Amino acid sequence: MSRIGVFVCHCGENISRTVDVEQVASAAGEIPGVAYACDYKYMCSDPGQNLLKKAVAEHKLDGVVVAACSPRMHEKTFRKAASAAGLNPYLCDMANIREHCSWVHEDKKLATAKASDIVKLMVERVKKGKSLAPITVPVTKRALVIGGGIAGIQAALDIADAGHQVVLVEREPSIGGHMAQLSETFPTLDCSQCIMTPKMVDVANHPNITLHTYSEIEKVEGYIGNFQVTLKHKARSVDESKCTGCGICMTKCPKKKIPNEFDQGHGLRTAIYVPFPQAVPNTPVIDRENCTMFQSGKCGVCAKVCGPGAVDYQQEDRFSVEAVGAVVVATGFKLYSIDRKPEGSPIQGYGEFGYGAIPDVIDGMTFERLASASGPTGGKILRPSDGKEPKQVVFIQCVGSRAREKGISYCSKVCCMYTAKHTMLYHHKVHDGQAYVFFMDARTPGKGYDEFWRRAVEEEEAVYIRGMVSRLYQKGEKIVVMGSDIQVGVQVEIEADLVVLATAVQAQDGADLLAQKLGISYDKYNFYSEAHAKLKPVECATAGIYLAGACQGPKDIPDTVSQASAAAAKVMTLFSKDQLERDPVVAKVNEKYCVGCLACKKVCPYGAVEEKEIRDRQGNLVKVVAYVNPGVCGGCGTCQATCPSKSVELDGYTDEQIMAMIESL
Amino acid sequence: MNAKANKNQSSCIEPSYYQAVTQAIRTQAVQVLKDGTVAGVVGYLPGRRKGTARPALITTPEEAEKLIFSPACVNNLSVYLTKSKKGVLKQGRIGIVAKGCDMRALAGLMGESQIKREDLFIIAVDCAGVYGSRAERSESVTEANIARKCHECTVHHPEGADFVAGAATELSGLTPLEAEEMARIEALPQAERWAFWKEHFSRCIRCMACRQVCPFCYCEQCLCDKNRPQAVENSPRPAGNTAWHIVRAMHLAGRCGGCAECERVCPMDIPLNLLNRRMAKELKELYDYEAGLAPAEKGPLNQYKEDDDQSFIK
Amino acid sequence: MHAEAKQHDFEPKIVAFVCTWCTYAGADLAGTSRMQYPANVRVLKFPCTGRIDPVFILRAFQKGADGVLVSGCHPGDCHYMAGNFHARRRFAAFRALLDFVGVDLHRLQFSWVSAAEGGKWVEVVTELTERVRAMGPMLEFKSLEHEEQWSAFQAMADVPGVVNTPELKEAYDKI
Amino acid sequence: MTPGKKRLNYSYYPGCSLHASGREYDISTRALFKALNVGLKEVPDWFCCGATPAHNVDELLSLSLCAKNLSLAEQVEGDLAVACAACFSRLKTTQHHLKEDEEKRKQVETAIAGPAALDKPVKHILEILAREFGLSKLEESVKKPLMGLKVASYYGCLLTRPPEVPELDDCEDPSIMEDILRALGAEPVKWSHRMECCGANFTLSRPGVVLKLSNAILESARLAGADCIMVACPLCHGNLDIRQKEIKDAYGAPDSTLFGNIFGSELQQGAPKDQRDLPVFYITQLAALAMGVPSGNLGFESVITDPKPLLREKQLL
Amino acid sequence: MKNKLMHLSNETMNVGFVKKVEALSGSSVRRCFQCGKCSAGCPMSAFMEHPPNRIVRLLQLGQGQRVLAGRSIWYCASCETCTTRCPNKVDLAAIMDALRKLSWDADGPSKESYVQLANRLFIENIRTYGRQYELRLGAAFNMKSGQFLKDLMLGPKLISKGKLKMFHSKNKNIGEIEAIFKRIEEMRKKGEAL
Repeated sequence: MSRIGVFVCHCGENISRTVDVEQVASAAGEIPGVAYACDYKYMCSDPGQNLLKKAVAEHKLDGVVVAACSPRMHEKTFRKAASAAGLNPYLCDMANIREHCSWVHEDKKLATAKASDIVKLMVERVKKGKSLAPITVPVTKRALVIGGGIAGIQAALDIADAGHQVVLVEREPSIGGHMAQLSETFPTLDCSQCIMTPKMVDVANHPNITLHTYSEIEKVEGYIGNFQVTLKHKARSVDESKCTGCGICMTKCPKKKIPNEFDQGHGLRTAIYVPFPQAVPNTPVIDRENCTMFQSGKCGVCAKVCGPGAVDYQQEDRFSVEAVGAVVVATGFKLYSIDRKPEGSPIQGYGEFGYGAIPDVIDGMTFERLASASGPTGGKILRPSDGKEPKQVVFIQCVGSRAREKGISYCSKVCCMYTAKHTMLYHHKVHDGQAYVFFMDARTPGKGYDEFWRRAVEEEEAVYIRGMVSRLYQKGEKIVVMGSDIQVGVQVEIEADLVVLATAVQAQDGADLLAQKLGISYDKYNFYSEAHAKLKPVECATAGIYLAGACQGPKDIPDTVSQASAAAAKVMTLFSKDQLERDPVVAKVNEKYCVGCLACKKVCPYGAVEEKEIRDRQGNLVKVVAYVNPGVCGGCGTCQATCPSKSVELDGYTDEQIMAMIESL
Repeated sequence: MNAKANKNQSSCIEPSYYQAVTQAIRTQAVQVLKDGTVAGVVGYLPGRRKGTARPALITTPEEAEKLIFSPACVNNLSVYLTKSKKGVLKQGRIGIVAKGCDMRALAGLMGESQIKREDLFIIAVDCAGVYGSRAERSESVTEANIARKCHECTVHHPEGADFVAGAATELSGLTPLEAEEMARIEALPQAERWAFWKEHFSRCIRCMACRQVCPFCYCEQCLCDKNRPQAVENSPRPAGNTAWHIVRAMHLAGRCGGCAECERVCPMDIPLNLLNRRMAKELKELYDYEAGLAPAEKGPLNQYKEDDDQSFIK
Repeated sequence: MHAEAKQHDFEPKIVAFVCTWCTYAGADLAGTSRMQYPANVRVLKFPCTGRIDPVFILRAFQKGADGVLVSGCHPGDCHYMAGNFHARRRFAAFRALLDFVGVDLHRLQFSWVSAAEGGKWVEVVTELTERVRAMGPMLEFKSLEHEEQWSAFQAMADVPGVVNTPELKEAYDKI
Repeated sequence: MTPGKKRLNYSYYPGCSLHASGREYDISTRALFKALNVGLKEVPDWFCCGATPAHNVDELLSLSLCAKNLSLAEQVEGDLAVACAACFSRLKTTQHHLKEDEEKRKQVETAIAGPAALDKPVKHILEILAREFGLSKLEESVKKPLMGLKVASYYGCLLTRPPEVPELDDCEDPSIMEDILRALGAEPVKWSHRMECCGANFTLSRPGVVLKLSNAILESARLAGADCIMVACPLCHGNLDIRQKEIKDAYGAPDSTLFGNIFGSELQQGAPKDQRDLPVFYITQLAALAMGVPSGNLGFESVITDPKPLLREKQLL
Repeated sequence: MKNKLMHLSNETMNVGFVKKVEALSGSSVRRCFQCGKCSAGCPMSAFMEHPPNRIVRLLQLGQGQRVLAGRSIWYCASCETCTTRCPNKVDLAAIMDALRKLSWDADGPSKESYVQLANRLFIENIRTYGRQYELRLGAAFNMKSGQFLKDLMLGPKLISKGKLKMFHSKNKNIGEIEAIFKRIEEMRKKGEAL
């Protein structure tokens, strides 16, 4: 027989005004298993809590029900008091007779009856309750950062500066990401490379950071505090330990006319190359598809000229396993392409803009490279088709973005600002040129952003035209832009020399595949989902995995850096303890009865359920059952409601407790 | 031989068809046993009485020569594959004779990790229908004696098997008895529906034959046998009976392949398949899901879409 | 309906299964806002609607509930991301089943009540209480509790196809 | 009036309207100032300020005319008191612009062949009454409080807009007229159209515009329960008073009014449309009346919408 | 004209005209971000084919000719509401003044002759008499606009009320007014003023 104590609070007059607390207490005393019941003016006060502690000791109580306010108010208070009296805190529950009773009913008789019922429900619940102990999980204080753009770099540096080891993985041959491609950055117009490259060098030199470029995530196992990540190191064909970065291989490579991806295909590179001069690491990689040696077996010039003998045509993909406790995902974005999309693609291209076939219709990133001093034109704005300086440049915003029927309904967030920046850069470089911008809204909610945009309009004399462009077509050397000015209410036609499209920001190719490896969720656009849009913006629903930058959704540099530092802070919080402690409201599997149908695994929002093999002493497989990783379980209990044989049970909300409550109705 | 044949030619299957199927099964079973593909074959042997059949696990080619397939082969053999039913799988790869409706159970069990496809050698039957309960076991199958479930069978031609015995039978023009019955119940006023089921459930003697024969009732401990807590009263009284059948229908929702074995074995003639079919219909309408057409990663109640119907929620 | 409701000669028993994050908090808000609603409802708190087993609803009816309310977070608001989505399908199916066996669905209400919707909680509870009050007590499951198996035997005596032999009848009658 | 304190003295620019269609404004202003023992000396040989038409098409002309008037006003001692809101606005605008724009100031000085008197303080009589004479003194001076008179005080456009020019009161929520009314014992009503445009000088070229805009103002005043309207501008007075009957003729049908349009048929079916005559007073007429100046000296005979019945009803005559 | 396709290029955008407007009004048109507040509060919006915001928009696109072709500028009441409430301190009332002056100087392609006529007569009155002579102004307007019966009933009433004087005396210093007009004309001739 249980020995439950019931404490009925008056809450001043908040409860006693409409509930006869004495009657509730005396009725509670009659419930089988209740060893002690009383009422008191203020249970949450010190004397009230002492009353509880004293009663636990005197009456040898094995469970406590405090009938007072909402547990959301004082559950912690009373569980602490119960704990101090030597009781397991999870055997202390609250009966909510204030918010759910005295405050919402006027009839004293009905309210008293209801309060007694609520107490009875909670007594039954506590009677069937179990002592629970907080769950501890060991933590490996080593972080993995996926993606070497500004987000990954910032997160890696922050975590490394805090004294923890960081493994930074980048799939391209160099870190730097999109930010390294930019010319100037809004709203201050400082040179992107000037602020980016020092950070890249910091990464390379940081004693706590292990950098793996030209590498990808192959497999992720484990859970918060204890991940095992398999990395695939793609064959670089150059031995990083031997290469000195002298670059002679590149100057001698006979294959020199390969479009350079870093310059959006507008500059040229060799087959053995670094993507850009400030690359980190400054170790070349051989593009095997374009290398004469790999294609025909006849060349080998780079190996011959390489002093240290670093070129290795035989190199193969290599795999390594890293043990980490936390993962920061910072895989960034790609830009929408207006090209014709394959049949069946949910996203359409822009036929009305020529599906990318008009050479002088370029995207914003290409304009960045044209404007960049290190770009293919040395920073001169020259149009791709004939290298002439364009005098009339039309910028078109929201290409792909906010176009539901093109498959993308969201706002890409950065285009308004970078287009304003482009008009400024253009005006600075081509004084007699005129920039026009077709736009729907100017979205500039950032510090100094609207002022920046207004500067483009008012001082740099960009002509902004509210309205969209219907069609682009080539007419001789010109591109005819058919648009409208909805403020005037007329059609507008401009014969442009160059058209720059602010194309949408999209999730990286393969973002969904990486998410599946990591076990994190993503939205229909393949952007990664945060655990809570407002309150957990950098956490994934999967514990121990954090998000930084545009992989979660379009973001500009300041927001990306903020989120990266926030993710790093979350990692450091996790690493601040040797053991991870969690609320023990988690599901447990009864392995004796589990038949391994794994319905629980299918419904678990946290990916906390794994398969577990039960073997006999000889090692023969007896059966496969479900196993709930307590470090990962969020405690929703969906598994238990789904399990046909109720072989999985949520601590704190067991079927026994709930049924006992229903029985007492 | 044709004396009792139904006028409707399409629903009268000649015994010779079953003989052909029987022969194909035997040949195939002998072969896979001989070449060691399987350790055994779960199939049908003739029953002691004429016109009956019994399930059997055979392990030798000699026994395989005795396998049959006839309208009396009503049993869903997939039930023998799960552990709780003293499954035979631990003996290695197993051959199994399966009608289309049985195949749906196999697919469901695969989706629920109870069996693996590679552990099975499926000898499917292009089934021409089996006898209904209490039907007169004439030599041919007619509308008069064919099982009710066969009236609306959509899976005569099994897919995804290792071998198919028989070919291209057509069952058409049969009255959809179960659909009509379901429509009739649905059209009843709510109080009469309750009365209908109350009468049926009250007769239940809790023999648990329905559970025993169901391929999906493979739990090692049934919820209804649990007593801490006791969610469903387990003595044969109307309250517990009603709870049991509702819980069972709920647990089978989205899983049941419609083999109707529960209804066949029920000694009290409770129309159990009616419940299962009703749930199947609902899930098809709501989520466009049909159980067991192929092994599915997730059942309709183990997944969701953000825009699922919620018109019933305030 | 209103005229009957005012008499209050029947106080229905309403059981509410709610999630702790949204609806329980919404009911708290109704309290802190001092809104008024019928005292008939008894609230059982769950972490999430995803935890709510149809068996609980069945059991509540068996144990004398005249009406049952299941309420959780709006889609997209679930603290556990997807618990309410799973619950939504589960209860859609369960409703259909109960309807088919002849339970009046007016006694079973589902709702999304967020932590900010104290008013909606009051509205939902009041509406269900008054509706059920007008319908009268739920007798179906309650009467089953008091019935023995064989009591239905006579009613089935004439139904063809049902096992019904004189021997059986005699045996039953002896009991 | 108060011994020991220096008597207030002003130079006075009446403007064209006050010598013609707005003569009762001039008459009452002079009568009021006399009653308050405040000196008022008219600037000799003043010219038209150019009003709206001049700045509409020729800003330089407009500025020059005003600058000329300001330099004429220099001859008379005392701050320049102006009663007409349009003249006041033009004179203040001229000072404001020329102080800010050196080049324009030079052009204007060339045009008038002399310096522009940019520092001659220009005061509207509202601010003279409320601030320089003072509200409390004004209240003390009242002999016949305007008890029970519900007045809609109408500011119009130019008394407050644009804020940096007249510097008279808050440009969106002024209170100077209401303050004066309270000092006089009247009851200012709250209403919505205090600062809407009456159509101003379109009265000549496009009277239809005036009818529409002024109608909205009158409707609003009636809806607020006003007995009358008080103005401080002869143009506004002209539009609201002289054209009041025309407006009624044009917008008399219930659903053709501003409020009829808003409330639709509800209003039609309700009480009959409020068609009360709203007498339009100049601020100085009401103030002088309160100071006990005989009504015969306030030019009421020149007003089109007869105010006498109202004044009699309120026992102010 | 109003809905005609607009070709935009350095050639079709008349930036010189816009600069003139900006110089005369002392207000930038580029500052405007087209929030529409001016048109929202304008008592005359309903009478205009280009509401105030669209006039600024057309100026931003260098389309002065489209503005002057319409009658909107002549419907501005100079109530200053737009200027007072503009979030960007665009002095729209001053821009309107500037546009009217430019239209006036070009002898108005605008069709709004009544307002122009009234203005012309008003200024003529000043030049002739030094002050307004309202009876003459009204009579002359009716004569010249051909609306002989306009306000027919109002005139005698106003005369009887003493609001319209039958006779008007000239200022003694009327010569000074003429001198001002002359000097301004001279400055403009020399290009010393706009």
